[in-house]
Amino acid sequence: MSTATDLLERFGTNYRISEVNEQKADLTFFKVPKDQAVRLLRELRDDAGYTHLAFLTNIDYIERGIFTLNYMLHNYDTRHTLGMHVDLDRDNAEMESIHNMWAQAATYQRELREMYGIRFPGSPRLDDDFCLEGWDQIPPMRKEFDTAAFSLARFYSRDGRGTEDPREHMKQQLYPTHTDDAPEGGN
Amino acid sequence: MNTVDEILDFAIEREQQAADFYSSLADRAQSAWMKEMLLSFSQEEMRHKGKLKSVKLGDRLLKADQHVQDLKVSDYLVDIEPTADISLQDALIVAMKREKAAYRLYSDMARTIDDPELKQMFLGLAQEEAKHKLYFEVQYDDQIMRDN
Amino acid sequence: MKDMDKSFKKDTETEFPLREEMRPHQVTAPDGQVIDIDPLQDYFCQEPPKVHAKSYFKIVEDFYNWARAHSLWILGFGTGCGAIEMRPLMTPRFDAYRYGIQWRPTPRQANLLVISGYLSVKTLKRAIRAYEQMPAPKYVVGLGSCTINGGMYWDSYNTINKFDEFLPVDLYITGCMPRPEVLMAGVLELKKKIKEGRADGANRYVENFEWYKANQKRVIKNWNMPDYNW
Amino acid sequence: MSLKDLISPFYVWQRAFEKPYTQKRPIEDRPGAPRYRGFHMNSEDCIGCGTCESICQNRAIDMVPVEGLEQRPGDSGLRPRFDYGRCCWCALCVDICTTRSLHLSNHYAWVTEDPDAFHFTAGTDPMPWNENSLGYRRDDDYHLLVHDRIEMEMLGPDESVRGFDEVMKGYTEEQAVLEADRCVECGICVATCPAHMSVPDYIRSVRKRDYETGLRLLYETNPFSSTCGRICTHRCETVCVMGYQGDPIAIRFLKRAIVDRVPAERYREILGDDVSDNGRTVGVIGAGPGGMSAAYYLRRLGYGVTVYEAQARAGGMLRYGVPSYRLPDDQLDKDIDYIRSLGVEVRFNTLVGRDVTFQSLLDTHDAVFLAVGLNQPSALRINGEEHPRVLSGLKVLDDVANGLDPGIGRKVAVIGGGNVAMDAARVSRRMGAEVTVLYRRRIEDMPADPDEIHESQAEGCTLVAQAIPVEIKPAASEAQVTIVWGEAEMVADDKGGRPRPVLQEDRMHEETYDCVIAAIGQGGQIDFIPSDYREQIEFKWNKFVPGDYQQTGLAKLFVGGDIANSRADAISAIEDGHHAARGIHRFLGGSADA
Amino acid sequence: MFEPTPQVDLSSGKYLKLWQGPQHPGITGNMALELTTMGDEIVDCKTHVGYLHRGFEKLMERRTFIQNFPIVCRIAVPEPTFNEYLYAAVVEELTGIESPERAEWIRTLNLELMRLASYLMWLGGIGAAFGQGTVYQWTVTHRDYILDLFEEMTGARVYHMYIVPGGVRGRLPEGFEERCNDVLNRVEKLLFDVEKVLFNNFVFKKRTKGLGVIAPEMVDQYGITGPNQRAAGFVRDLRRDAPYLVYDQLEFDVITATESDAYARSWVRYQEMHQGIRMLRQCLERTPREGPFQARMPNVLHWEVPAGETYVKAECTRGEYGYYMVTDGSEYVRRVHVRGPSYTHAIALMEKLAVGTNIADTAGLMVSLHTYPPEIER
Repeated sequence: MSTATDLLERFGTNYRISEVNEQKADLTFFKVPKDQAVRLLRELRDDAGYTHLAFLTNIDYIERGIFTLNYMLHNYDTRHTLGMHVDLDRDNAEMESIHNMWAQAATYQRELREMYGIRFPGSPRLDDDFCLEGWDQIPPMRKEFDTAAFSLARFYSRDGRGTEDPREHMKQQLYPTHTDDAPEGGN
Repeated sequence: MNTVDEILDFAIEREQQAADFYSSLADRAQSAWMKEMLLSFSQEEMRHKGKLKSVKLGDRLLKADQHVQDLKVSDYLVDIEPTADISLQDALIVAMKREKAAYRLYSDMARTIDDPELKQMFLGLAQEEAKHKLYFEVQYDDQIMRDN
Repeated sequence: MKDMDKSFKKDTETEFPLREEMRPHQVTAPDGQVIDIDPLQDYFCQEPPKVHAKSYFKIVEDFYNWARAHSLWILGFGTGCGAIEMRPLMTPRFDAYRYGIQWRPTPRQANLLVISGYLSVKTLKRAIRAYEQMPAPKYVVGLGSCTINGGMYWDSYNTINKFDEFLPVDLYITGCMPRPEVLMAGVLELKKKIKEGRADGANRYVENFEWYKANQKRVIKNWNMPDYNW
Repeated sequence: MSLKDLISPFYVWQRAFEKPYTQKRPIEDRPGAPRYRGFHMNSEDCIGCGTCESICQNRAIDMVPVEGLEQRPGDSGLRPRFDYGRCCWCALCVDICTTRSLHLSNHYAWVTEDPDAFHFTAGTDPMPWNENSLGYRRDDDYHLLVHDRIEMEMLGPDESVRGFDEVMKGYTEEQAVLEADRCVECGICVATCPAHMSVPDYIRSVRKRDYETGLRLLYETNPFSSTCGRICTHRCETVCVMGYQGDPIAIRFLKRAIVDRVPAERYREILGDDVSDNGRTVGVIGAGPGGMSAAYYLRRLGYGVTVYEAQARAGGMLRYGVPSYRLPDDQLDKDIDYIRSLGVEVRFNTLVGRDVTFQSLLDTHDAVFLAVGLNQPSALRINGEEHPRVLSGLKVLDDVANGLDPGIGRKVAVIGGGNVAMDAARVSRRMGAEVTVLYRRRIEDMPADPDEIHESQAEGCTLVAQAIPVEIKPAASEAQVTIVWGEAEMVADDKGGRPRPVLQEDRMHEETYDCVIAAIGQGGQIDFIPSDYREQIEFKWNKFVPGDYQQTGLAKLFVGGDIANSRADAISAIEDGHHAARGIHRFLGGSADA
Repeated sequence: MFEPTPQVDLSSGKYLKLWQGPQHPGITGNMALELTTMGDEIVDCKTHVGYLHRGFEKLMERRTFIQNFPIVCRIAVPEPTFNEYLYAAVVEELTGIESPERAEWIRTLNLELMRLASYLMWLGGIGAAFGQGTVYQWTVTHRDYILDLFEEMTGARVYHMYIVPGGVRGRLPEGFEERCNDVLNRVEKLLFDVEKVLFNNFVFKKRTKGLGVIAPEMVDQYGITGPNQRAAGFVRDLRRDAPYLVYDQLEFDVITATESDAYARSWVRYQEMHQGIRMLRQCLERTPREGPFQARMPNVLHWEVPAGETYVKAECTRGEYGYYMVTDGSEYVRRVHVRGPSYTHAIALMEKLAVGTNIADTAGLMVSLHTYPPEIER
């Protein structure tokens, strides 16, 4: 079952396909440059039978400064799924819209716009509120957004809590004099 | 010794002798540590003496009928000649043997006497010495024979 | 709070614009007459809320409370997970109707708002509107842990933690999710409270109106509605 | 539209005649199922390890002190307090509970007006469901923790008795990571470890394969890590929470796993070798674990340290008392050489009291740390003891450590049940002797490490319990000796101590051996302290009684190690040394907490 | 593909903006429809979601792998078990843990029971949406009996938290088979009643036939899956096409229809309930009574899943439910995406199908698409 390898051989000449990962028999991931992505998607849909867009999502690699879009395509005839990765610049994330190819793509793009701040020029209702309403922070799914800190700052937490670390507690109770405040030994 | 008081005086005297024995040994000891130990033995004997004094004054009763465990530790240990550089182990053996000897003495006296009151007194004193012996035996067991 | 990065800003003229139909506009009637409409002014009553006074006679008030306790009409607005356990109560097995409880589709007909679980900020806004539209005396029950201290969504950026900061709550039911029986027990407890005349949430809301509004506006950033819409 | 379509819906009426589905009393009629995940209960087995707190994704659990709860090693004295404004009743806390004390009841109703009321400490607060017997319990076949210890490869008994090769081979890296992975990082063990080593932290570094961090963590509290990784009495493992349902974490061997992976040459690079000199000097008496530990930490603080050691090599009891199949010499050297490399001076063959006086030490140094250990074997003090075939256990081990032949013969009796006795027995086995161990109490009373007892049995030593030696007699041959021993009955100790053996005179035995090795206990030798200091120094029996910072009433004297604590093991000595270093630094005007 | 909505001039007075929701009668959970109507006819429909948005994907990124296990089930309220299974499956695939056979059977039993309960809820919904309140009363009551079975098996009625990565949390209780069979018999009897009362009801037929027809070419364009797709004539079912758990050992039929309207979709679901009961009976008979039900796990407190990514999907009542997970070798997940079938059904498809229907039918149309907002917003 090397549908994936065949396929990549077939498209490999025209597209710069890299990082091919055959995760399991019916699932393959690969990466393609941003400028070739939509053209390849169209070809996969129209010529290779990958007619079903399962979803479109994004992965945040904050340490590498990139977003990786993942288009998950499924071929009902061969029952094979392809995950197509496209790297975007994290600071200026923009991608060609595919709302003309799949109807639900517009919704996914709205979500990515709201949750990561990725722009898809031309996608309908892109800037309408999707899940959030009155959001005044950076897009929440970006890794630098700390949801716990935000929740604490805006929604507060009920008083009357407070916990002790068993180890520290036992230290205070059982051997309070045994402390090394000045660094010594080791480092 | 025909009265309870006389018996008690005798016993008190014996405790005093024991205390003197340990303190004279301590005087000769060279190291701080054994000196301390021997003095504490001496103090222990003085405490026994004080206890007997309060019995004599009627503040306290000696119980003759309680069971005191005999660990028999001293039975199979050798006799030690006390010297100035005595070790803790040997000092404890000396103490155990002394208490055992005292116990024997009072027990024998109790056996030879007919007066029930005096008999009772001797038995009480014997019990008291047995307790002292147990104390030293337990210490020997704990401190010296840790690993045995 | 962090400044919003320019590139994330949505391509809109202001930060939180009014919806198109909420802006002042003109409508041409079928007869050709042109009518100016300012929805925020025209669609809502601007009157501030009033304290619902007790009856002068205690016996009358007691009678009212007895009657109120026996007709708790729940607004059929499930805000979170807990809504799914409210449905069995409407079915023969639990049959809440025998206790005078029924579900109504509109706030105008309801006097009990059950906040069934977590409240996203977006839903909170609707819940406040629904609550304000309910006729007094009205009651609020917080169902599930989420209404008490955030529950399992304590660190979510979109759900509130302490519901009692936003609306006056008469009763809390813990659980995640609570069984229908507990909701039933809660409602019976509420009845007791109403009969004793202690369920005065609506009046508390009026008395601390400023505080509630401030809390509400602190988390609802695109307020764009009148302060009190009933 | 067919006629059927018109009539068929009226079928609905048929159900009108069915028995009603309604629950008469909806709240009482349906208690939670036997497995229902209702409200929390906690039994008395709880030790407050806080694992429930760490797994709770809702931060619904606080560990709080409970009034009236006695705190002790192995029990943090904290108990989980639940916030029902957070809980989601997933029962992961029940699944992870290390003592299986936490349960859920099948009680599920709690309605109040007060949103702040939903806090309670399970098990100690009086909640209506505390008596419930039903509710969720973890299934016996379902685990979120790994309960079985990763077995370490070791020499089989047949192989081990043939030589002095190290018996425990140490974990491979994979094994160490797997074993370290079992740790729940509760930190209960830290209080029990005499040195209060940061056990969870260094176990984590094993898991992360970060041995440099691990080594630094070890040296914060223990400069004898290679040694302790092998022969520590691992008191920590006795309180390890994983021991409640399975095997405790092999904490000792994980320590070894770190040092085994760092070569000695890298120590200075990882731990640093920059030590300043603050111009003050400390004298240390005894180069055992206590003395060398103090020397290490004092040197780190900038003191010039001179160690006075009576023997020719450093290590004290670790060198001369622990045989090399348990602690190879090169491993001990690894620890000691690093300490010496920092500029600690050791004067060998210098016995205080003989080669140098105690008073002169007090005069030359700013402070003196005394850790001479217990090196005087207790005598049997039974008749015939002076027989030449009666040897002392320490002497035998000492000879073996120095490469001398102790001359034990082919048939050996060892008297005692401590580690020295076990070591003597196993050493004798290695020299080809047939070994019988006579012990006054029961096997479970033996103070020796259970592993050692087990291994010595595996290696073919015969353990005879409740045997009291009474007399030594010359045997027919001069090269042999006869021992008379009697059976013992155990009597309970009124004061709660360990049961004590009592000789049964009617049940005596006699046996002839090539030699008898006595290892019944050791005492200290501190006669070199002049009697003038009696008033200042506090003793209890044969030990010092040190103060909070290991100080004595004699201003400059600090004490530690076996001679000053009741535990008498290496790790306690190491901590005494470390703590004395803190004390000395403090008393000499250093940082108050250092 | 995407058709821009016709320009609607509100000031012309011909159009009326009408909001349905967020307390919407056609749906489990909250979602609003912004309808532009001309008279009774809908000329434009916009959906508004987010009333139930809790940011699950964010929350999962800051919880450890075991801590995620209790929260995933909350993603789809009426059908939590599929989330539990898929989360467990995706983690198992990335770590290489294999759950034991007994666990696989119990999981299948659990999922099919959930499917039945969920369909019963839906059946009540479609009945109520078309004025058949009695059906609602019947089916929700019977669903409650299934919840009783869940309570007994897992310890909770709704959020079971039973399928844990590595296996399941406990064995089946004593006597579960009999009680389950009893409930199945009652449900089956009920289903025949519902067929008579609802599916043979001329009112229901009149209102649903021809409502919301999904043309076959729309299926791939809109990413339609599940019964909605099968009602349009496609024989596609993940349980058969990409068998997971023990579905390859179970006998069942893939139900299809061709009309692709609300009635056909309902009928497909109705028949799938019968198939579900058939599978459940097989499960009850064949689930092993002995053997382990949990694989050997590492210490979950600091469980590091190797770096990798995968996508695991399953056939839930609404269609393809999938978990896409990216891990980076740490104790936390890098990214999880939950693909809920309602995502496209309730938004893109609903906006398309609603145009041209009338106000009274929108609720019924929505129920016939069987959507859950919580899985859209997560």
